[in-house]
Amino acid sequence: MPAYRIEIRVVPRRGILDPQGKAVADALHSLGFPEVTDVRVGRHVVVETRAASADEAQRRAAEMCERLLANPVTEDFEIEQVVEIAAVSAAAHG
Amino acid sequence: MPAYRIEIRVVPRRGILDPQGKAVADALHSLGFPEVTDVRVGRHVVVETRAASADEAQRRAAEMCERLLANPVTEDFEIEQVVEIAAVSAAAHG
Amino acid sequence: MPVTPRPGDPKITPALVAEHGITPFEYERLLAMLGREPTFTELGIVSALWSEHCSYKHSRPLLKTLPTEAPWVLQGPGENAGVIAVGDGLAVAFKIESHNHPSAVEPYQGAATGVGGILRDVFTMGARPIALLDSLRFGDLETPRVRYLFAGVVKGIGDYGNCVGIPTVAGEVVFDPAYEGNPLVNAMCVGLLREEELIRAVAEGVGNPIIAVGARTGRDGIHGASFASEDLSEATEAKRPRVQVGDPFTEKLLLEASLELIRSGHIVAIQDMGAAGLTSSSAEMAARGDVGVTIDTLKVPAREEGMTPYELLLSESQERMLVVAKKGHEDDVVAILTKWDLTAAVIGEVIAEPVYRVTEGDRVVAEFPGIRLVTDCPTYEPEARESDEIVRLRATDVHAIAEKAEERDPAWTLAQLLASPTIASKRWVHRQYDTMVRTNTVIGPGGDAAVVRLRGTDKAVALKTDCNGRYCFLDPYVGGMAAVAEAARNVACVGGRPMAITNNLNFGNPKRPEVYFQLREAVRGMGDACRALQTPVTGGNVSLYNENPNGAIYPTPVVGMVGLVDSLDHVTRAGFQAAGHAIVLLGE
Amino acid sequence: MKFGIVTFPGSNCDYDAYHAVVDQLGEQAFYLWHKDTDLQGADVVILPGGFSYGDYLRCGAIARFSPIMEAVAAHAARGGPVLAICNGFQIACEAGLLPGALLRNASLKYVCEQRHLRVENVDSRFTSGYTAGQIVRIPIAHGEGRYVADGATLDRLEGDGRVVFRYVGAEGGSDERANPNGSLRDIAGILNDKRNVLGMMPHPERAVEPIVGSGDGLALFESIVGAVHA
Ligand SMILES: Nc1ncnc2c1ncn2[C@@H]1O[C@H](COP(=O)(O)OP(=O)(O)O)[C@@H](O)[C@H]1O
Repeated sequence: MPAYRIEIRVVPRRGILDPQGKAVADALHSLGFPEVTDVRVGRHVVVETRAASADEAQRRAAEMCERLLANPVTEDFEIEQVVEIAAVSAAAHG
Repeated sequence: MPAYRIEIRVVPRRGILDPQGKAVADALHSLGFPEVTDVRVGRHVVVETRAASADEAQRRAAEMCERLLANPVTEDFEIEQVVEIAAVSAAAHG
Repeated sequence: MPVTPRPGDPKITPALVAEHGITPFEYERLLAMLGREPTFTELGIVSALWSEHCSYKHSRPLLKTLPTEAPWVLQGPGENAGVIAVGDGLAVAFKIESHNHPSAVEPYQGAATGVGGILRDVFTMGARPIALLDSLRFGDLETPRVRYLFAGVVKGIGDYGNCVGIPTVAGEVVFDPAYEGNPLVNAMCVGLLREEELIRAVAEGVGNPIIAVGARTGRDGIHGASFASEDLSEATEAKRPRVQVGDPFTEKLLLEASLELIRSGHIVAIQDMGAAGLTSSSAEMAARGDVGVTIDTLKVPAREEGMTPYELLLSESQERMLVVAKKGHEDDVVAILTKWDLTAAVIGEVIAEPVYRVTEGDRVVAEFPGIRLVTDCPTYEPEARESDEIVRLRATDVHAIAEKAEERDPAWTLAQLLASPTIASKRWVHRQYDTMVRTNTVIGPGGDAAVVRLRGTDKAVALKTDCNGRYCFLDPYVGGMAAVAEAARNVACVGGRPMAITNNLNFGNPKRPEVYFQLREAVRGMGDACRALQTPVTGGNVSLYNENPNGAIYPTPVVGMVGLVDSLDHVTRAGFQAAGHAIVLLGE
Repeated sequence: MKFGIVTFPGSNCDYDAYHAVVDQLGEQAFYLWHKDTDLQGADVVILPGGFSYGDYLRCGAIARFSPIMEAVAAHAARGGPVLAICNGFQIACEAGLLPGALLRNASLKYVCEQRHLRVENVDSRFTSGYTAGQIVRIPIAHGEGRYVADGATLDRLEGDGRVVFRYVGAEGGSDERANPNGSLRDIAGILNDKRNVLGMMPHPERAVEPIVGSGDGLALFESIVGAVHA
């Protein structure tokens, strides 16, 4: 089965307090980036997996997000891209 | 000045142990995603800002990453995209 | 100026009233109080203030029966926290609070914000928090959902307390299928102050400015108070966006800023904006002082644009406080908050006219006649009847149950007991808590009660939360007594004299006779035990409607006890100390 | 002798450091506000534990830009002693006062408990009061204490004798369980190249009185006082 690398972003939903984003925005302001108007900090998840097709990989990734990767109460996720890759480092985590 | 949304990913450098990625991979396996071969977890930062041009926004974002958003010892960053946006919620963090 | 609805406000219909959890009877009371139909904003205010969570409408008559006085009690029920004197001019403030419903929906944030709220209740008395405790109940640890809740709650409590820098020193964790779907997350905070630093949340002084302090107000947690007053169901799931997110970093700044403010002499009162946010804090402060207040929602620092008065009043955004300052000292207040990178905005003032008024700029969007907003809420004493099933269970002769062969082997029995998650070591939990920060923890988790030294003296406080829900289920009167007695034993075992308790009454739906019976009897038992041990009740919290379609939780009246250790030499640890010591069994 | 203890927004062990110095050591201490720009004559600077800026983004990443940090860096460059504990260690790494970085514990969990450390080098102004190879009991309390650096840096640290504390078992052995956070080479504390900045994850200021768990950290403070007076 072909191997894919899937890039997923999970960010705090708008309207939900993001203390981390606020702290980073404040820090950027005092570091000489006053032009910054908003910052949100989320997670970037890279999943390497096998699937019959890119579509299938995408579908499974959405399931992973719903079940585990994103908190449905506070976060939104987006599957940024699904790229076919040559080989998977199956041993990566043994 | 036009407003931009910049999407930035900051990921642990390869070779540095990523226990969170491993924990997520294990959890996905036990949740019925045995096909997953590797997971890495980094940060996704969304910055809303003003700049004279998209190029300028990109340049400033790279500076933000170098100074604050990424740790040069352990992380790599990538500016994924710079999108012009209609209006910025200037009051967001007032 | 007359009260006018805002353009775009929904029309007041019986359906809308019901959606706000207001019964037709209560709506009649509201009409009588106002002498007219309420606006949408007013309906929201009343729905929050008359919710079970804020009004104690099903428990107040019972709570009145509890003993609340002793020479050492400086502040009994009715304030943000109770306060007792411990000698040397020092006093201890303490209170317990539940965050059961929020934790069932989002365990990490639910538990974290529970800790945040109870910390604020204590430092708004002028006390510096010195210890946190918890009391947790979950379903069967074998199910993935329970594991998720358990892990999330523990991490939420730990992350919040650790970050603020208050040690979590004791608590309890029980697993039982009775709590499946309805975890209980109670958090207790204990603080230390000098007697003269005690400050109460009583608004006074006509013309004094009312100042909103701390985090900005967002749309999070709107109607959290009424949400905490209903059964958990599918519909509750749909209310998820009400979840609040905690920011312990801002809390730490707020803690330091508040203590500095209180000691500065620039303010007359301060209160946490907890359940039902701005509404309940302002109305309660006004009611305690029997004064009027007026608040302009346009002046409330908002996190999002276009927030309505309804939203600003009911938001449960965390890490906010309401302050009544001395007139003319506004700038001093702002300066202290600015030092701590916090915002402060004058949003209203204390007025002579006995009304609770909310404006949006020039428009009056809500106005109630004075303290009746708080006092007119009806109280209920529903029918109480013990369920036949429990009577039968209690009558069962346990000795008649046939013994299994392996039970004759003490080693087997011991192994069985130790394998029970409720009995097993809780190190997995408290290892994630900073138990030592502030370097006063003489005995941390793992023994009986915790012992926290009072720096600068030879004294310490002994602290513990306790309850046995199964006892209470089988006999709520005895169970209520037993909870107090168990806490007292734990406190005594480390060398502490039991002084006072706070309590958290976690029960099911009080409108069911068997639940109200449990509540009534447990409170009676608790009161009798407190009278016997001379440990008055200085405050607490009531969490009802802990039910899901499968039924109610065990009645769980959690007791949080504070004891005084007169000398550090009296501190006694659990655990065998040396070979050759005699082992003595005390009691029957 | 004067200890200046920096309070960042979110510091919470500043108070503990203060009491260790004043009550147990009998020396002077005062707090330095993060927005200050001078050290008010402090002989020794302590960067205390806590959660500066909530540990948001990365621990220490925001605090390192506090105005006071320039004065701290100048003090360190002059050879002045800096004791960076827990969050202070993280800040010092972010600020480049010490090499490497501190990442999330391998267990992904915050851990608070008494731990055993071996004093690897007593030839420093922070450890001269210990005996070489002494096993001490000092608590840890952190969620992000996994020390990492590249191999060359680690070799240099070891070669120069700059690894001063290592996690060990109660008997001094190193097995996997002795290391609470996955730090490379079991590193618990390191010195900078001039040996005047010590960064450590364990909390010596919480170990200065047996009644609250251990007195083994006191010798560290006494070493500092001895060195400055010498
Ligand atoms: N179980 C109880 N026993 C005694 N007093 C209680 C109990 N529950 C609540 N109280 C008291 O009622 C008062 C009102 O509670 P309040 O602090 O407004 O509640 P909350 O903090 O939940 O908003 C408090 O002083 C509280 O101590």
